[in-house]
Amino acid sequence: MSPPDTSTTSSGQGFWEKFALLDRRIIFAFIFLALALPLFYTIRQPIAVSPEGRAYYEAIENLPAGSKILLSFDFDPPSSPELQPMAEATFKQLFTKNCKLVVIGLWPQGPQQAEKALASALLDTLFKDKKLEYGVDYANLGFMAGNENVIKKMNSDIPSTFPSDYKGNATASLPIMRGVKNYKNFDFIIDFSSGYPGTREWVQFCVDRSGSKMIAGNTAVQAPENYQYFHSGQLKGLLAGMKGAAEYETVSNQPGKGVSFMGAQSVSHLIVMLFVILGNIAYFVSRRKR
Amino acid sequence: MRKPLLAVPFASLFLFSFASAQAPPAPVTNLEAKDTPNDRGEQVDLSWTVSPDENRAANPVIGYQILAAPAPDSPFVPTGTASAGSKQATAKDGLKNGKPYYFKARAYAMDSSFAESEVAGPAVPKGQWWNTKPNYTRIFIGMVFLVGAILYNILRAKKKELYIRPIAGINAIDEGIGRATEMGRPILFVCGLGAASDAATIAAFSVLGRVAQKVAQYQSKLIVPSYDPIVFPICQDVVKGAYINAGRPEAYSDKDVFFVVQDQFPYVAAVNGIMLREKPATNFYLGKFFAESLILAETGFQAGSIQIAGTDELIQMAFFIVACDFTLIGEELFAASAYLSKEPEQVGSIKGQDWGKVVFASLTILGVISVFLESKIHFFSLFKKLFVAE
Amino acid sequence: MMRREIPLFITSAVGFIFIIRFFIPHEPFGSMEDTASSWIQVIQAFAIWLGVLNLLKVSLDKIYKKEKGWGYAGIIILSFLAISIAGFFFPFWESQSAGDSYLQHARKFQYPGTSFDWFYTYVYAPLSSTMFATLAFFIASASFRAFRARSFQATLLLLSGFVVMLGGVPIGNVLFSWLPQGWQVSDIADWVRNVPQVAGQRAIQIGIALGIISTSLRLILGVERSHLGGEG
Amino acid sequence: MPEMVSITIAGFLTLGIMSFVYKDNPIYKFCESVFIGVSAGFWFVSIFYQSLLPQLTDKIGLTGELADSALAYYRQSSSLASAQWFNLIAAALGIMMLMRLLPKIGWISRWPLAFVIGSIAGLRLIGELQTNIITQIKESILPLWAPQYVDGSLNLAASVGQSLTNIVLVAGILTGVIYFFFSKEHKGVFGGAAKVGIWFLMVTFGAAFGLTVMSRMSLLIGRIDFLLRDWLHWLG
Repeated sequence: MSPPDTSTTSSGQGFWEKFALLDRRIIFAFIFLALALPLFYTIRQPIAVSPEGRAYYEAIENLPAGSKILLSFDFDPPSSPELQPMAEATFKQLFTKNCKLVVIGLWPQGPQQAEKALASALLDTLFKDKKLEYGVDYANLGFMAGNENVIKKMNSDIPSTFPSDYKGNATASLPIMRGVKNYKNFDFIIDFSSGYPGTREWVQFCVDRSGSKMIAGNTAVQAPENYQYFHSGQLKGLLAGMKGAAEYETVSNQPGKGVSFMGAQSVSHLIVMLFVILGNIAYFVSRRKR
Repeated sequence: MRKPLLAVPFASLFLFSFASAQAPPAPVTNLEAKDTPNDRGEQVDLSWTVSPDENRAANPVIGYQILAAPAPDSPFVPTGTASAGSKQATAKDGLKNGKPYYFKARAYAMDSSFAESEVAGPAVPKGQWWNTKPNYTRIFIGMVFLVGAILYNILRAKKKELYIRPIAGINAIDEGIGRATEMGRPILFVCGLGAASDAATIAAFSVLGRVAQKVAQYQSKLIVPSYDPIVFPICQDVVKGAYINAGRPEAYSDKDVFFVVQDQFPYVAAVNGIMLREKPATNFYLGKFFAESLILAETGFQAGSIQIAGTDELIQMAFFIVACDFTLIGEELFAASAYLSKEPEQVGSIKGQDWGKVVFASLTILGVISVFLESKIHFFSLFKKLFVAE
Repeated sequence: MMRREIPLFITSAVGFIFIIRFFIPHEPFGSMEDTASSWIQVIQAFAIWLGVLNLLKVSLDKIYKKEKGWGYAGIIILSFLAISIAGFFFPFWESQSAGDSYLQHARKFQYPGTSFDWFYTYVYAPLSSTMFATLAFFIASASFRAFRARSFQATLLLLSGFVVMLGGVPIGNVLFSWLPQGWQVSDIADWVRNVPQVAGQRAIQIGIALGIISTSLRLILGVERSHLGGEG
Repeated sequence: MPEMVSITIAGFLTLGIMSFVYKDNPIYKFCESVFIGVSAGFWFVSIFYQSLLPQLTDKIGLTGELADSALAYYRQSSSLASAQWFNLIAAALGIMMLMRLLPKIGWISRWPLAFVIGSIAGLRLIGELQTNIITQIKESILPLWAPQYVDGSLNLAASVGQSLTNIVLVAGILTGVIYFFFSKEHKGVFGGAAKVGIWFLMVTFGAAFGLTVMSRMSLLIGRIDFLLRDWLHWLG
C-alpha cells in the first residue's frame, strides 16, 4: 500500500508553502522544549483510569494476603521510564499485602532492572519495619536464555530451568522456593514487558497452557497488541505505558514519577498535534494555490 | 519418598502469630483424591469442602497442607499446599506413577494448630495417552485441516500454476531497483532483526534473491548489513547465487553483504550511519522489525531514499505505513515472496492459508448466527458447544 | 548428507516431538521435550556468543586491513575488552565477602557497586536509552510529514491517530470537557482502541498466524530449506 | 569512581547520541562505536554467568556451588535424572554453533541450528493456532444484538451501543480477513468488502501510531530528566 505522496512540490514562496517543507530540526527543538520545560513545574491534571488499569490494581488487591507471585522482568534500560514506575508501585502494593515475590528475567537486563525497582521499594518507610528478607519474602532467580522455551519449560519444572538464583544460591535451597515446581504453585503471574519475548509469549505458553492468572505492564507501544488478550480474559489486567503507570499510581494512591511526568506528556502531545494541524493547513492552502 | 521439604516454609508462614493457644479449627470434609487427568503422571488431584472455621473471628484457618502415604497406616508426609478458600489442590511432591497413595488434608489455623481430615484414597497417579480437553481437540482438528490444506495445495501448485492476485507493493520493488540504476546510487536491503527461522525472514530471503538478480543485471550496487550471525551467511549465499544466475558472478563482493552487530540499537546506529554516508536510492526493510523501524525509515527519508517495507510485526506496520513509500502488510509479505519466487511450496502455502481464512470466516459467521438460533435449532446449539464451550 | 540431510532430519524430529508432546501427556514425550528445551537454552546462549565473536572478527579484520573507519573498529574492540574484563576479572580488585568461594564471589559480577554494574549504569544504559529516545523526535517529524488528509484512507489514519493521541493524555479531556459524560475524548479513544483497532489487528494477526503456521510446517517437513543457506 | 564523574560521562554519552538528530558527526560515531563494543561485552559476560554456567555446570555439580540438598533435589527430579550426560551433548551442540566462525567446517553449525529451528517451528505451529486462531474465533463470535439490562429492565441506549460495537467488531474482522485473501482479485462486492477492510486497517494503524507517541515521549522524558535532574541538578 502506498501512503500519500510525500514530496510536496512548492512553486510559490508563500509562508505555508515553506512551512510544508519545514526543516524537521525545528520540530525537534520544539519537542525537546515541550518535554523539558514542564519538568520545572508541577502540572495538576485529573488522571482518568482505564478499565484495564483498574483491573490490574484490583487483581492484586483481591489476592489473598501472603500469596506467592512470579514476576518476569522482560525489558531493558531504554524502556525503564515507562516500566520502572509500574514495577516499583507494584512491588509496594505486593509487599503491603505480604506477598512472596519471585523475580525472573527473560531479558538479560531484566533482573538488574528488578534489583533497582526492589531496592527503591524496600527503601520505602512502609516496609522498613517489616524486615523483608531475601530468600524468604522475595528472591531474584536472574536471567535465562531461551525465550519462549524458558516459559514453556517452567511449566514442568522451575528449579531446573533456573538452577541458581541471581546471587548464585541454589534455587531449590531458597525457603521461598520450597515446594515450588511449576506455575501451579504460584497464585499469580506478573509480566513487565517491552517486546519479544514478553507478554504475548507468556500468554501463549504460560497462561494458555497452565491456566495461570496473569496481569501485565507493557510499554505503550506494545500494549495495543495485547489489549485483545485482556478482552478475551487471557490477561486479567494491563497497564499501558507511562499513562498506565500514572493510572496505577492514582488508583493505588501512591503518586510518583508516572504522575509527575504526565504534564510533560500533555504538552508534548499538544505540540505534535499542533504541528499536524499546521501541516494540514499548509497542505490545503498550497494545494488550492496550485 | 522425599523428605518433607514443605514443613519448614509452611511453619514460617506462622512466624507472625503470637496468639496464645486457642481452639483448634474444624477439619476439612469430603476429601476426595483422583489421578490428575491429561497429565504425564506423578500427580493426584484433591478436592474437599473447606473448613467452616475459615471465617471465624478468632484464630481462623489460613491454609491447608496435603499429606500423602503409600498405605493408610504408614506415616504421612507433606506433598502440597493450598491457601485458605481453595477447594482443591494438586499433590505432586514425591508421587510415583502406578503406585497407590492415600491422602490427608490439614487445616492450619493462625496459631499453627491444625486439624486433620479423614483419609482419602487410594488414588494411583498415571500418565494419559491423549489430552482430551476440548480445546486440545479443537487445536488438533484445526491442525489436521490446515496441514492437509497446505500440503494438498503444494501438490496442486506443483502440477499447474495457481493464481495469486497481484499485490500493490510488488511493482514498487522493480521501480525501486530501476530508480537506483538511473540515479547511479546503491540499494540498501535490511532483512530485519529476526532469526533465520522466522517466517518473515524466510520471506525476505526470496525477495532479496529477486532484488539481487535485478541489481546484477542492471549493474548497480547492493548493500546488505546483517544483524543475526546466522542470517548473515544465508544473505551472502542468496546474493551470490543471484549474481551467478544473472551471469555476473564477478560483480559479487563479500564486502557488500556484511555482519554488523547483534544488538538492536547499536545495529540501528550503524545502519543510520550507512544511510547518511552512502545515500542509497532505495531502501528495503523486509523481515522482522521492532522499535528501530521508525528510526530507520525517518533517517532513510532524510537521506532521500525511496523506501519499501514489509513486516509481520503488528505495531511496526503502522510506522512503516506512515513513513515509507510502500508497505507490505503482514501476510502480504509472505504472499509477495510467493508471487516473486513462483515456487510451488510457497504458492501452495498461500493457497492453503486462504483456505484457512475461508474456514475462519465461515466459523465466525456460523458462530454469530448460532448465538441467535441456539435455542431454536439443535445444530447451532451443538455448534456453539463445539466452538465456544470451554 | 552430513551437511543437508542430517540437519533436515533433526529439524523434523524435534519439531515433531514438540507437536506430539502437546497432545500426548504420557511419557516419554514430556521428558524428551524438557531435555530438548534445556539444550536449546544452551545453544541459544552460544548463538549470542557467536554474534559477539563475529563482531570481533569483523572489527579485527577492519583494523588489520586498515579499511576505512578502522579507528572506530578499534574503539569497538577497546570498549568490548573494558567491560568484559570488568565482568570476568573484577574479583581481583573488589573485596570478597567472607565465606564466599571465588565463583560465588565472581557471580556477583553485576551487583550494585561492581565495575560491571558501573559500565551498565553509566555507559550501556545511557547509550541505549538515548538511542531509543531519539524516537521521540522522529515520531514527531513523521507525524508532521505523513499525517495529512490527502485521501480518504489517509484521513482515517490521521483521525484515528489524532483522537488516540488526544485521548491518551489527561489534557485531552480538559480541553474538551464540554463533551457529554461518556463521550469524553478519552472514551472515544478507548472505543477506537477497543473496537476498530482490535478488529483490524485480529484480521492482520490471523493472516500472520496462518503464514507462520505454514512456514513452520514447511520447515518441519523439510521443504523449506533457505535457512540452511545455498551451498553444500 | 566519584559519582559526579560517572554521571558526567553518562551525560556526555547521552548528548553524543542525541547530536545525531541534528547531524551525523564524529562524536556520534565515537559513541556509536563505544555502544557497539560495550553491548557486545555486556552480552558476552551476562550469558556466561547467567545462562551457561548455571545450565552447564551447576546442575551436574561441577562447580561444587550447590548445597547437597539442592543437588539431591535435581538428581531426584525425573526430568533431570540423566541430565548429567545429556548436558555435555548440549555443550557440544553449542560449540558446534561457534564453528560458524571457521569457513571450512562452518556447515556443522547447521546441526544445532536445525535443533533450534525444529523446536521453534513445532512450538509456533501449535502456539499460533491456539492463541491467534482458535481463541480468536471464539472471541469473534459475538451477539449482534446485545441487550443490556439495568436493574432488570432493558436499557435501549446501552443495548444499541453494545450491539453496534459488536457489529463493528465482527464486520471489521471479516472485511479485514477478506482484504488478506489472495486467491481472488479485489473486484465487485468482494472488492468493496476488501476496501472496507483496508479502512479498518488504516484506523488500526492510526491508533497504533497515536498510542506510541506517548511511549516515545516517555523515553525522551526519561533522558531529559536524567540530564536535568541527575546530572545538572536543575530539578529538585
